[in-house]
Amino acid sequence: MSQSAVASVSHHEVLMEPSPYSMDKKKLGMWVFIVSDACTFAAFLFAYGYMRVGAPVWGTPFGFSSIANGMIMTAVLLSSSLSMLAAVRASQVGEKASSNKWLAVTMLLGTIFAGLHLREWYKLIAEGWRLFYNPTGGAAQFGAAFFTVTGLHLTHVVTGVIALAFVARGYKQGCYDESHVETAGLYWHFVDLVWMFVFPLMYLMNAH
Amino acid sequence: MAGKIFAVVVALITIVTAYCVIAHVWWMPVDISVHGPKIDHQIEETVLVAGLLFIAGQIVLAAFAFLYGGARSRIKQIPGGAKPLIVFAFLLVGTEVVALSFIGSKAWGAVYFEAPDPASMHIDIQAGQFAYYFRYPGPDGKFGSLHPDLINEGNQNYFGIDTDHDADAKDDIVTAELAIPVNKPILLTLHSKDVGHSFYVRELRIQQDFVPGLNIPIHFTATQTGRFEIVCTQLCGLGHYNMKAYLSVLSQSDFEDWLKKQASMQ
Amino acid sequence: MSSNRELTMSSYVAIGGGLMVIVGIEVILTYQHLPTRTLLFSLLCLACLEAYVAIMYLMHVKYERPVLFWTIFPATLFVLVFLCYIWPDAFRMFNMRLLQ
Amino acid sequence: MAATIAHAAVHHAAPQGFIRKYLFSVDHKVIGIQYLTLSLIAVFVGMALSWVMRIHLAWPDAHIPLLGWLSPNGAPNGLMTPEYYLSLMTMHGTIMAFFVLTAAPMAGFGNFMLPIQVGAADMAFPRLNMSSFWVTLVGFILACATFVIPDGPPLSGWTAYAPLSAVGPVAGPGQGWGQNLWGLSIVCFCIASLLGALNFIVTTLDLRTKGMKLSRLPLSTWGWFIDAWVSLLAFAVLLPTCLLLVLDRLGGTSFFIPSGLVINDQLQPHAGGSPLLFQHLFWFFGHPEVYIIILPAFGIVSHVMPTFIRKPLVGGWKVMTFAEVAVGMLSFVVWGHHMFVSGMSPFMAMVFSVPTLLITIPSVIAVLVWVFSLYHSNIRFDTPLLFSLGFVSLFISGGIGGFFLAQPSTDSYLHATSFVVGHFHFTMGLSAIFATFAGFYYWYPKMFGRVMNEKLGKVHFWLSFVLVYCVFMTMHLTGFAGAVRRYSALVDDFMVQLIPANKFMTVAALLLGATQFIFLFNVIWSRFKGQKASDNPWGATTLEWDTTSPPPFDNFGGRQITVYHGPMEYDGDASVMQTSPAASVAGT
Repeated sequence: MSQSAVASVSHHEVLMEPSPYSMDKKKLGMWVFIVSDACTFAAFLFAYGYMRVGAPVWGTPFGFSSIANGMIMTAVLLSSSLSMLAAVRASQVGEKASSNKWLAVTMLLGTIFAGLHLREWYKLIAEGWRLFYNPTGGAAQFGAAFFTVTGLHLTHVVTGVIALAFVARGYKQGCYDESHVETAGLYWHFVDLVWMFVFPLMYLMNAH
Repeated sequence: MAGKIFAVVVALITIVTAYCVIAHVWWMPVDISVHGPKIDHQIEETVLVAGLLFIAGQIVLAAFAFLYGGARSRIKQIPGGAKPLIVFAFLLVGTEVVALSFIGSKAWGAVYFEAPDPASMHIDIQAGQFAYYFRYPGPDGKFGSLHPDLINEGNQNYFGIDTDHDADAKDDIVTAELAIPVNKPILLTLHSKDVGHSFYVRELRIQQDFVPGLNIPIHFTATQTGRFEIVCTQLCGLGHYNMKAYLSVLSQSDFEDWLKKQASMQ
Repeated sequence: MSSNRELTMSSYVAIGGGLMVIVGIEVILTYQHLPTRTLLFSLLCLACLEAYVAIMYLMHVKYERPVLFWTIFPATLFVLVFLCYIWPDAFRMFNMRLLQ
Repeated sequence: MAATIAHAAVHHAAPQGFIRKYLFSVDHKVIGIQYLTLSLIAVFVGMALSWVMRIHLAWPDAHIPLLGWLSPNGAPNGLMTPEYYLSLMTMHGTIMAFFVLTAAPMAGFGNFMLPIQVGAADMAFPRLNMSSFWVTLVGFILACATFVIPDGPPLSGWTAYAPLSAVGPVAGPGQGWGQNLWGLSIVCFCIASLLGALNFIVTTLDLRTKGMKLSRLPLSTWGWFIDAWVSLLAFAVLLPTCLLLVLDRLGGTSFFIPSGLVINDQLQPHAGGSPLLFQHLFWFFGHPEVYIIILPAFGIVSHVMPTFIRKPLVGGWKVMTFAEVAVGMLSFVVWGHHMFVSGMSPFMAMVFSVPTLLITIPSVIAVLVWVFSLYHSNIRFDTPLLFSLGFVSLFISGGIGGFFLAQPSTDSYLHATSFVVGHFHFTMGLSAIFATFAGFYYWYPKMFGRVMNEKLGKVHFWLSFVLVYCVFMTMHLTGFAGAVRRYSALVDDFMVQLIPANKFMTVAALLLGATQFIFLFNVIWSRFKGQKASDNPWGATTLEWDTTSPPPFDNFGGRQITVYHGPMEYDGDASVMQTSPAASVAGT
């Protein structure tokens, strides 16, 4: 690991204890962030579960079209994870051009995901769903839970796309290196990972 | 010098505190409930256990500050190092806490784990900013159902009962004071119309929050007649400090007269 | 740091495909009209499986030092497990609600 | 594994110009001082609020000067209204718990000292570090803004229980924008704390200089490191809680608001939420929070003590660190003891009660370590040590109250009485404050190159120590009589009898507050007139004392720092620097 750490060395070098994870600080920082962000998502999902358990009637509003849309979104996000991997691997063997190409693909897929997601939202809002209103007569909590949880996830996706754009630019200009790409990749995979819980809990559990 | 002063100050604080607790300078009022003695016993138990730890801790601290302050004593670790301390903590404190939690669970169970006596008298409490209202089922022994949309302080419909269409509600007796017969099991149902409140009667050794949206049952039996304060202990807004009602524990006959009087005033 | 030479890109694509298959299974399960509890349980199990694969391979924890796994995993699990203490009150809310 | 060459966290040469140097500085030392300054301002604000509240409790119809000017509606010509009392109480709790007790020992001293103590040139992410401070400041400004908006600060307490905090203006004065600003302020604080915790963890793990094995970290660093983990997980849950609360208020959702609430005869347009959910989520953070506050105090005291008793703590670094880890982990399992009477399932009360009692075991171990380390030591009673001993005494007294509040049966009588107020002021309030004072007197020479005045320091300690007991031990005792907390006036028959006790507490509290001005004066005066400090005025052994006072921009002037010993190499007058190759004297 020392090699890559040296790669990010600035003009000033001193001897230090090795990292217990043999991992540079950016990457470790991202892992620590992921731990806390996972807890944040967990708290949202627990609140949703609590609402649902406590509700006398809940109602399952999603028809197959929504589920299908959800599956497409899942596919898009998963493939974006794969393209992210490709970008990281390319950067690690020093193929800057292809790495940037894959980063672009990842951002594109991320944007498509966000687009599909917003389309879903507009559909629901058009049907009369609100944070505080359930047109199908079930618990009003559904709208609240759905828009909050998916909204938080959507925010993460959009932030991720923007972050990737910055990393890609910095990487192209040479002020960032492959370790930045890898760190960004970690975040992106985490967003994907969260979706693997959001999709079954928010969509499938509400399919009629 | 400073060490000696510190020792004296700590010792004084310890003694004064211990005195105030032992002499009951401020203490619990006499208990009037059946389950209360268990709780009092638990509190005394804890005073003993915790008190000993408190005195021991402060005195040893004071003693060491007294002995080794300024004095150029030869540096030594305590014999055996940290092991005896850890063993002490685990064994002594461990036993204490386990003992406390087992005995304590009995006292707690006496209040919450035992099903209410089937012959209990049912009373409904509605808490709101900043008053309690009490509802007795009346002759038919049935409570009318609640309709929050009907709640109206103006025409004194504090519970939102529908006296026009609801037969059960017609004879419900709503009062501003909680009167109960002595030595009779009571089952209270707590519900709040707006925010969180609490039902605290020191003499009953009962404190229970009202949770908006939920029916919270509590049951007890009062063993002494008298008039006691019910106060709110859950922050409920600007009138919190002044939210109170009275609990009158009456003899059976007095209670029946009181209830008749209330019924006539409906 | 340990780069992920251990797996070829094609095997990653395979993993991605595998995850997609699991999602497919989830959807199929959804339409088997299982009791809600059974459905929830099976969906969560599958989701955890997905998460495990994603963490181990996509985020290639498998090729990091084990100590990383043993730092982040217990920490997160810790919170998730103890948050479960809220469920008894969720059911209590269901049974004791003021307005039925 | 051999020490590896990695880059020290010097990202750029020392900045020039006032703004980069002192205002938007990325230097952890400046940021630490900024945090301490913020807390110092906050603590005096919070203290002023407590003064006003105490005066109102003892003399309900007193006209308090300036108060009428501060809030014409809340306190018409100085005569306080009940709602304004609650508003001040809320802000006292919020400011003290978050912006003083969480900020000062952890973010303040931690920022300044942790990188130096591990031999790093800066935090792992200096820009992130700077942003944490500025986000905290925004949070503080939002909190203070509630004083100037028309309907004043919220009155729902620092715990902001729903639905009182969630239903909006109809619930009472301050429940409109006051509560919104409060929520946003806490959201800011959460984000800042999460970023800070992340920074602390990575710095401790990845930026240790050669030879600084985990077993050689100073105990203060251990305290901050463990604390960072607890904050990381706890604030991660408070953040969504506050977001959901704000959504309930502004977005019309009903996470915490049940059906059929009627306030002022208006049926509320909410349905299906649960107040208990809020309490669970809040206390899931709230209980770890009190340990987030006390763990750095553990660390600071364990760091300061050996220097002045001239011997290592009993059990070295292992026992104390074990105690801190155990406390940190258990703190996540016990939150239900705040909810014994809240309508939570009574069976859960038992589930929460046992770990709450068990947490006394590691706490007792820590206390025993501090106390028995004094055995056959050479105690030097400088002010930092006095405050450390004060901390131990207060922590013992406070911990004892825990026995009563940890058991549902006894708590059901003492819950929401002044016993609780006394208890948490001892444990998390004043213990942490005393440890912070210890840290101030101990590290001030390092931070500003001048020693604080010893005489004033001693006066400050003796008065504070005695008066603290007068105020808060009395609260414990009146709690036994069932004195209900959060009352703006004592009107119940049994409360009226406690007015004399309250007058006593008020007088003591006012004096206690006045004493703190000695400290404030000492801090400011010593900054300019204090006696010049040597690099190592206390004869301590850790890295911060192995550099100039105050340290240069990159902490060690680019020297290669190599660590050979643990942090507690004391044996009477003999001591060995962590960086000195000389033989160990304490055999740690």
